[in-house]
Amino acid sequence: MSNRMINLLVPAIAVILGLLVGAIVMLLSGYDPVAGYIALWHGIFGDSYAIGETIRQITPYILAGLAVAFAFRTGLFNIGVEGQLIVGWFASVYVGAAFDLPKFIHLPLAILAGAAAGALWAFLPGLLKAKMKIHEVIVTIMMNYIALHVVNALIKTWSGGGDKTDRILESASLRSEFLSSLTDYSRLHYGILVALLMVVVMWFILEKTTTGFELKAVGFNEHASEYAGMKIGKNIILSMVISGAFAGLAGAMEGLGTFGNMYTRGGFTGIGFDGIAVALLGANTPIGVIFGAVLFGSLKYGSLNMPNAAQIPEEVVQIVIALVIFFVACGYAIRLFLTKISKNKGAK
Amino acid sequence: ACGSDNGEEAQNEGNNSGGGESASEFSVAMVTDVGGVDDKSFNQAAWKGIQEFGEDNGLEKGDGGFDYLQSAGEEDYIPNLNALARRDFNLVFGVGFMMQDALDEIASQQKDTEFAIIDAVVEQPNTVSLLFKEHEGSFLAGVAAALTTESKKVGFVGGMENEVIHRFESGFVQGVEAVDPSIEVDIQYTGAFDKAELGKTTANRMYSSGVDVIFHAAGGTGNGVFSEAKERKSNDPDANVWVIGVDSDQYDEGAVGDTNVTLTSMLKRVDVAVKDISEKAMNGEFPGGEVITYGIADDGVALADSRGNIPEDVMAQIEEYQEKIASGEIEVKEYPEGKEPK
Amino acid sequence: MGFLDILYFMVPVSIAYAAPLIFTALGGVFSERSGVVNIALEGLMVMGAFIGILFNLFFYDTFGDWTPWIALIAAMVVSGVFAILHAVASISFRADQVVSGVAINMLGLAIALFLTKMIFDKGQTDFIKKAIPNFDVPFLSDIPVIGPMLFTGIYGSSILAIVAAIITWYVIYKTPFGLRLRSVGEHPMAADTMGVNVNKIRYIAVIISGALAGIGGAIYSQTMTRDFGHATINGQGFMALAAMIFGKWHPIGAMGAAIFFGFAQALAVVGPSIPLIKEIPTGYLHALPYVVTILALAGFIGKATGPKANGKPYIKGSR
Amino acid sequence: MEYVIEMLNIRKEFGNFVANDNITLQLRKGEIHALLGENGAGKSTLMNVLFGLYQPEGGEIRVRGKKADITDPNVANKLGIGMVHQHFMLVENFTVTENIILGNEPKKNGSVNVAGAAKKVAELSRQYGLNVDPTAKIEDISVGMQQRVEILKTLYRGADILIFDEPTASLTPQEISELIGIMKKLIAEGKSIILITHKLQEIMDVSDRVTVIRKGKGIGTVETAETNPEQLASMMVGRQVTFKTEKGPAFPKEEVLQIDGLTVEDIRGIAKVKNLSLSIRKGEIVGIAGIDGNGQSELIEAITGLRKVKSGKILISGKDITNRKPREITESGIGHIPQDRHKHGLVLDFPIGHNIGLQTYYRPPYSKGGIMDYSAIEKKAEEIIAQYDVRTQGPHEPARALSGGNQQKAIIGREVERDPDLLIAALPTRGLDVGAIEFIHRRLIEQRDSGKAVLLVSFELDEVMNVSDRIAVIYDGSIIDTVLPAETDEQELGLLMAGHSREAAARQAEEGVSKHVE
Ligand SMILES: Nc1ncnc2c1ncn2[C@@H]1O[C@H](COP(=O)(O)OP(=O)(O)OP(=O)(O)O)[C@@H](O)[C@H]1O
Ligand SMILES: Nc1ncnc2c1ncn2[C@@H]1O[C@H](COP(=O)(O)OP(=O)(O)OP(=O)(O)O)[C@@H](O)[C@H]1O
Ligand SMILES: [Mg+2]
Ligand SMILES: [Mg+2]
Repeated sequence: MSNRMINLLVPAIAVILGLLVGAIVMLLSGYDPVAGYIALWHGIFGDSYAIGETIRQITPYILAGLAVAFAFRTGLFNIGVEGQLIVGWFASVYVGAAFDLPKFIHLPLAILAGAAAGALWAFLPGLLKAKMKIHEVIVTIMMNYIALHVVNALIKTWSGGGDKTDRILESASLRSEFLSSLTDYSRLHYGILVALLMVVVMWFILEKTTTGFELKAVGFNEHASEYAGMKIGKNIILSMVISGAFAGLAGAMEGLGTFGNMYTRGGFTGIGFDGIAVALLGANTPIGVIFGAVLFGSLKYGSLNMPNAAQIPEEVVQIVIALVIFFVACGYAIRLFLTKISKNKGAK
Repeated sequence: ACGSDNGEEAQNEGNNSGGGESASEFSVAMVTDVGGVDDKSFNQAAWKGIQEFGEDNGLEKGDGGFDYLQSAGEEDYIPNLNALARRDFNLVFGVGFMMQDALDEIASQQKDTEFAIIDAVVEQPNTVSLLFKEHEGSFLAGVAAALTTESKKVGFVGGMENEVIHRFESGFVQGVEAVDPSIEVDIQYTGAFDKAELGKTTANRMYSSGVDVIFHAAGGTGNGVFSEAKERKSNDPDANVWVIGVDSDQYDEGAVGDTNVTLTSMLKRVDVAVKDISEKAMNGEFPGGEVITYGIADDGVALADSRGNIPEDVMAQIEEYQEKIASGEIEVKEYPEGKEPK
Repeated sequence: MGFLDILYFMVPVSIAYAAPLIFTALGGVFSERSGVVNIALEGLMVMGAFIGILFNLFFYDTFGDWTPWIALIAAMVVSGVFAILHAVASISFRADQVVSGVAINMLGLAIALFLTKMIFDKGQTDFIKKAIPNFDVPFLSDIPVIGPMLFTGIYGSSILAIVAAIITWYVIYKTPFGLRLRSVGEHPMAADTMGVNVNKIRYIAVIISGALAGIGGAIYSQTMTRDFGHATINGQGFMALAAMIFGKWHPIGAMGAAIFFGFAQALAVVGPSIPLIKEIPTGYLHALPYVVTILALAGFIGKATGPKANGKPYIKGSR
Repeated sequence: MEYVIEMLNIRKEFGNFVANDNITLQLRKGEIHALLGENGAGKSTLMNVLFGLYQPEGGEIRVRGKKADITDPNVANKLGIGMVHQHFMLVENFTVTENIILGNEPKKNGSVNVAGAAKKVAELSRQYGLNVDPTAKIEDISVGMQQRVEILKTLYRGADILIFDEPTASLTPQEISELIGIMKKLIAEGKSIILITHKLQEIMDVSDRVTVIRKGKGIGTVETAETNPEQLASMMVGRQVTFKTEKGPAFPKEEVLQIDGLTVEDIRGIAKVKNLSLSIRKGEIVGIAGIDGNGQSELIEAITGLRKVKSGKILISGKDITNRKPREITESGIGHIPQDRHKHGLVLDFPIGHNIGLQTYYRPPYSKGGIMDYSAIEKKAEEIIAQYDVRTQGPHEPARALSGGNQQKAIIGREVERDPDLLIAALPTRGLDVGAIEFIHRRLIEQRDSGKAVLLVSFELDEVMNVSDRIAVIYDGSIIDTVLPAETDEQELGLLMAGHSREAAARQAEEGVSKHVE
């Protein structure tokens, strides 16, 4: 068996194993796995609407995944994507609603606002790490909660004590008649293009620019990078800022695409935290992130249909999803197994 | 799918009461908000109403009968509402003000389905908006608190600040003032519906500063309020600490050994409203486009049985106020000073 | 409130709040000192919180007032076993330790909620009859100033937590096991050449971390909520992780950090009655604890670097 | 003849690469047995097999005549086999004692009896004259002492079969002679030793027999008495090797580096370089001779901008570069072959190609307008790989997978090709085989001849003597004397390095004081 072959097989087998164990769970708890998975399948690919919504769900996951992955490539653990996403969401909605501009200015401006807010939110942890060696994990965790409460407060102030922002103007919306008619009224929006564009951007930065070269070098070996005349601090901050910008964009996708406004929140969206898994499942590579996001997004959205079409309770569905993630994470064991059998074959 | 249903319903109404297959001509379902169907709050109450309606009319859980879908995140509202509409439920409830925009969007797409939204207003011909006069019920809670406190200090613990919770605060404060303006009301919002430790600390602060009755409108955070009260009660059985529950009857939550710290609970009878609307719809009298508010007069809000924690004479006074509000003699302001929505 | 009253209120509250975090953070210390990143603390705490309540409910009639304490043991055991999943994945299967952690977090919550549904057929359990009690320490609580601060309304669990921190310090810095634990987290190959079974140590460490996080969760549910539901544990695991780093992977440091977090929380609660803070509008006041934490970090905590081999699976004969 | 260890036809594969191809090695009781081979020949692998870190694919191991199956280091330890690893196996933030007792800790009521252990360690260290401070943290002690800690680890476990994998690679002459003394003591006690070293003279001095391997294959075993360095060298390399690199006289020109009253402190604020002055001119190689820890590292880090200068001035061709950023300094004409190739020299997870571009990636032709041109970098890399004979599959192979020798050649290629006015070479041949050393020395001299200046820091006296045109002796942070190779000898240098004045040195030389400086 060739290595490429194995690389492709591992995740596939992992997903299948996860689903198998999930099936056992369903059986044990007295539900019909077949019906369950048929429902899941329909939930993901069933009709144009499902496909549209699945893609919609994947969009923020791609960006959150990129955010986490990018930081990881520079040796930083940005666990604050959640908070950066929330401020990005708010900023984009604010710009989307507060100004009245022609679309070709308004939409890009609103998107940029989201990115900028996220970048700003990641700047502080970056700065503290660069200048005072304060561990980014703890700062970003704190920044998540701060984002949650501050944005809630801002929404109140802005809406005069209300619970949600105004709706963004049409000129700032990522939604489109065309896409929703194409997918039978789904909320599919042009955000997916933004997300895919960002995949390219991340790839470009890392693989084509001197900045990327430096970021990677610093991530691997600070001492050698310093020896080679790179500015460690600058690169740490830069990496966090870019990562935060991706996260902010994820928020903008929610604000300008999926929802068109923002409510005060009782808790986190979860996208930021899932983004960690998305990134690492994708080995922190841009393409890998797409894989992780597709996996997460499809499961998350498709699983909605399991209670709906197969009466399988939310909780069981969650168990199944967790199992799939778990097995994909354990890819090494599968790889080991595959190489063994392929060896044995070779021996014969 | 079922534009003309209303008509048919009207005709079938007769044999509906008998239950049986024909009953399944009318089907009803709901989408929970992120709280989930067991939130001990409006989601749970709404589901209770739907189940009761289902039983009364011999409906089965599932397609063509009654059902619910749970939302893990706010992005699920639209798919869930849509899914139910596509499963040809005649009437679909959206529970919680967070669902306002989502339901508005779906209602405008699925014109043949009838919708109802709770705690918010959606202006669509095929949608009825159900609001509650939490302030009226909370007024009674305030009266109960004022008549119970010995320290002349009572407290209000809110979750996140929003219009609905403001109505609780407003009513409570007015109720207290109506009885004795000299009573001090300690108001604190915790900013969360799911942080019990915050609720507990806040209650601790209030009780420590002499407050002896706390009315909470803070969901899971309220759990902490009960924990604090129960802790004080079990350490000192004749400590004078009370909690007034919210939404559903929280008597069980107040049990400490054989005593109980739950003075009463301010019930928000979402179940009543849900049943009411479902029946109307089944009988072809769906009040599409209307905004219906349920107050004390329509049993939309009320105080729960205090199981003797409120003495007879006090109960009598509370009922007087209840009459006055029902009759409109007392007009309860909906929002606290300066907290009116723009 | 006067200044002293504020302290009399805040200090006990902080310690009470800290107890679950201390235990969980100590769990984190064990795991990460051995070189296994443990972001799964949240899920392990959930499991503990659930088991604690479940046991308490079912065995109150058998054990009476001792129930909450025995419930801690039950939670400890179950979460310890649950942690084996994380160990197998990240040690034997060389899974990415963070992803495995994320999966465990999802799994823990899902399983706990599912069982709740099965057993109680609603979204949250019933309420326990006997919670972990708090009490005034005789005599000591009468000492002026520190009496009301340190010995009033104190929880057995808080005392337990502080003791646990000290024991952990002893185990990690004074015992053979501790020496091996740290060596495995710093330079596994060196440990291996000295005949230390790297993976075995790591398994033990991860299981201990599960056990401690389980206790943490059970303390939380048996003091704060007294029942279990989807929101019982939300974020405490990550706060514990933060406490561990704040404390620079040192047991006593982690304890201090956890208590500090408690203090910051309490500050937000009494805020409205404190001169300067009362100026902050409520909405923003809720963010205060977290801002204070960052200030503290920038102010006097500074550099923190974890164990060298943290997060790297040990592969014999590779370098 | 009684063998304590017999490794018969050992075969070890990594993937489809054969690192040990049926190698046989037999260790007699009480002998010092040298194992010789080029970088990457398979020495460490063979020893790791014996120590149980690797499992062999073939062959058998007999310990004291009995067949042994050494599944992991524990088994080896039990069999009385101890190994001093090439890359130290020490936990940096542990104390010496903690490192030594790790794995079988003495207990006193439950807790580790550190005090007791420390006593025992001190005792052992006295017994073998190792003089280590049991309570010191590893990160704070010199490489030499770390080395001795490694030895103590094996003695503490009562090993009587000892493997030394390149113990002398990073030791100063003093430390080496001490080590040799120690090994002799050990033999006297009836222990047996396998010694890996690239230094043929050492082999001639201490070993009884030598086994030579080349590219994973056993070449043969010879009695040391019946061989000589030249023969050994050609056995392992497979061709003739010249030891003393030819070099003509130097023609120094204008000054390149000028250091005035330089003072540098370490992290703890202790002055390591004290009011040091030094000047180097184009066309000469200045060797800094000194015992490790006398400020060499700090001096170099200060020059290259990796460490803050407390006071004093550093001028490069007249331009003041004191406390400038590393890049500005490299650009003003300094090349730097760092002392620690894994820490500073390379990004081990980068392909060797990227590593060759590490100093130049940001300017044309390697990048234009912030856009990398990796093809240009690879082209350059391939040139350097060819010119400097870097043994690798090509620019895409991760630097980690190269032997230190080849890693080193790549670094030298990178720095020399930048054509700096001053090339700073810190321990450039540490751990390399004779072939590689010869190669690198020739390169340094070429630099000089092409009119560049070279600053060579080395602990190897013969290296300093052979390569430098001037020798500056550093002691306790300052240059205490400058001598010409022709006019001095190892003893005098040794004494100067120990802090004696030249007069004192001379006097002692007269009195014919000990050949070996203890
Ligand atoms: N961990 C490993 N994985 C894969 N291949 C390895 C590994 N270690 C060694 N090798 C291969 O085995 C060969 C011999 O390695 P070894 O370390 O024994 O060389 P050596 O003789 O010790 O060299 P040196 O004198 O530089 O220490 C190397 O050239 C390398 O290709
Ligand atoms: N992880 C690895 N993969 C492949 N080969 C390796 C690996 N580690 C070491 N080697 C091989 O082992 C051989 C010896 O490695 P080693 O590090 O001992 O070289 P070295 O010249 O002794 O380095 P140093 O000078 O640092 O001691 C090299 O030929 C190298 O190719
Ligand atoms: Mg070697
Ligand atoms: Mg070597």
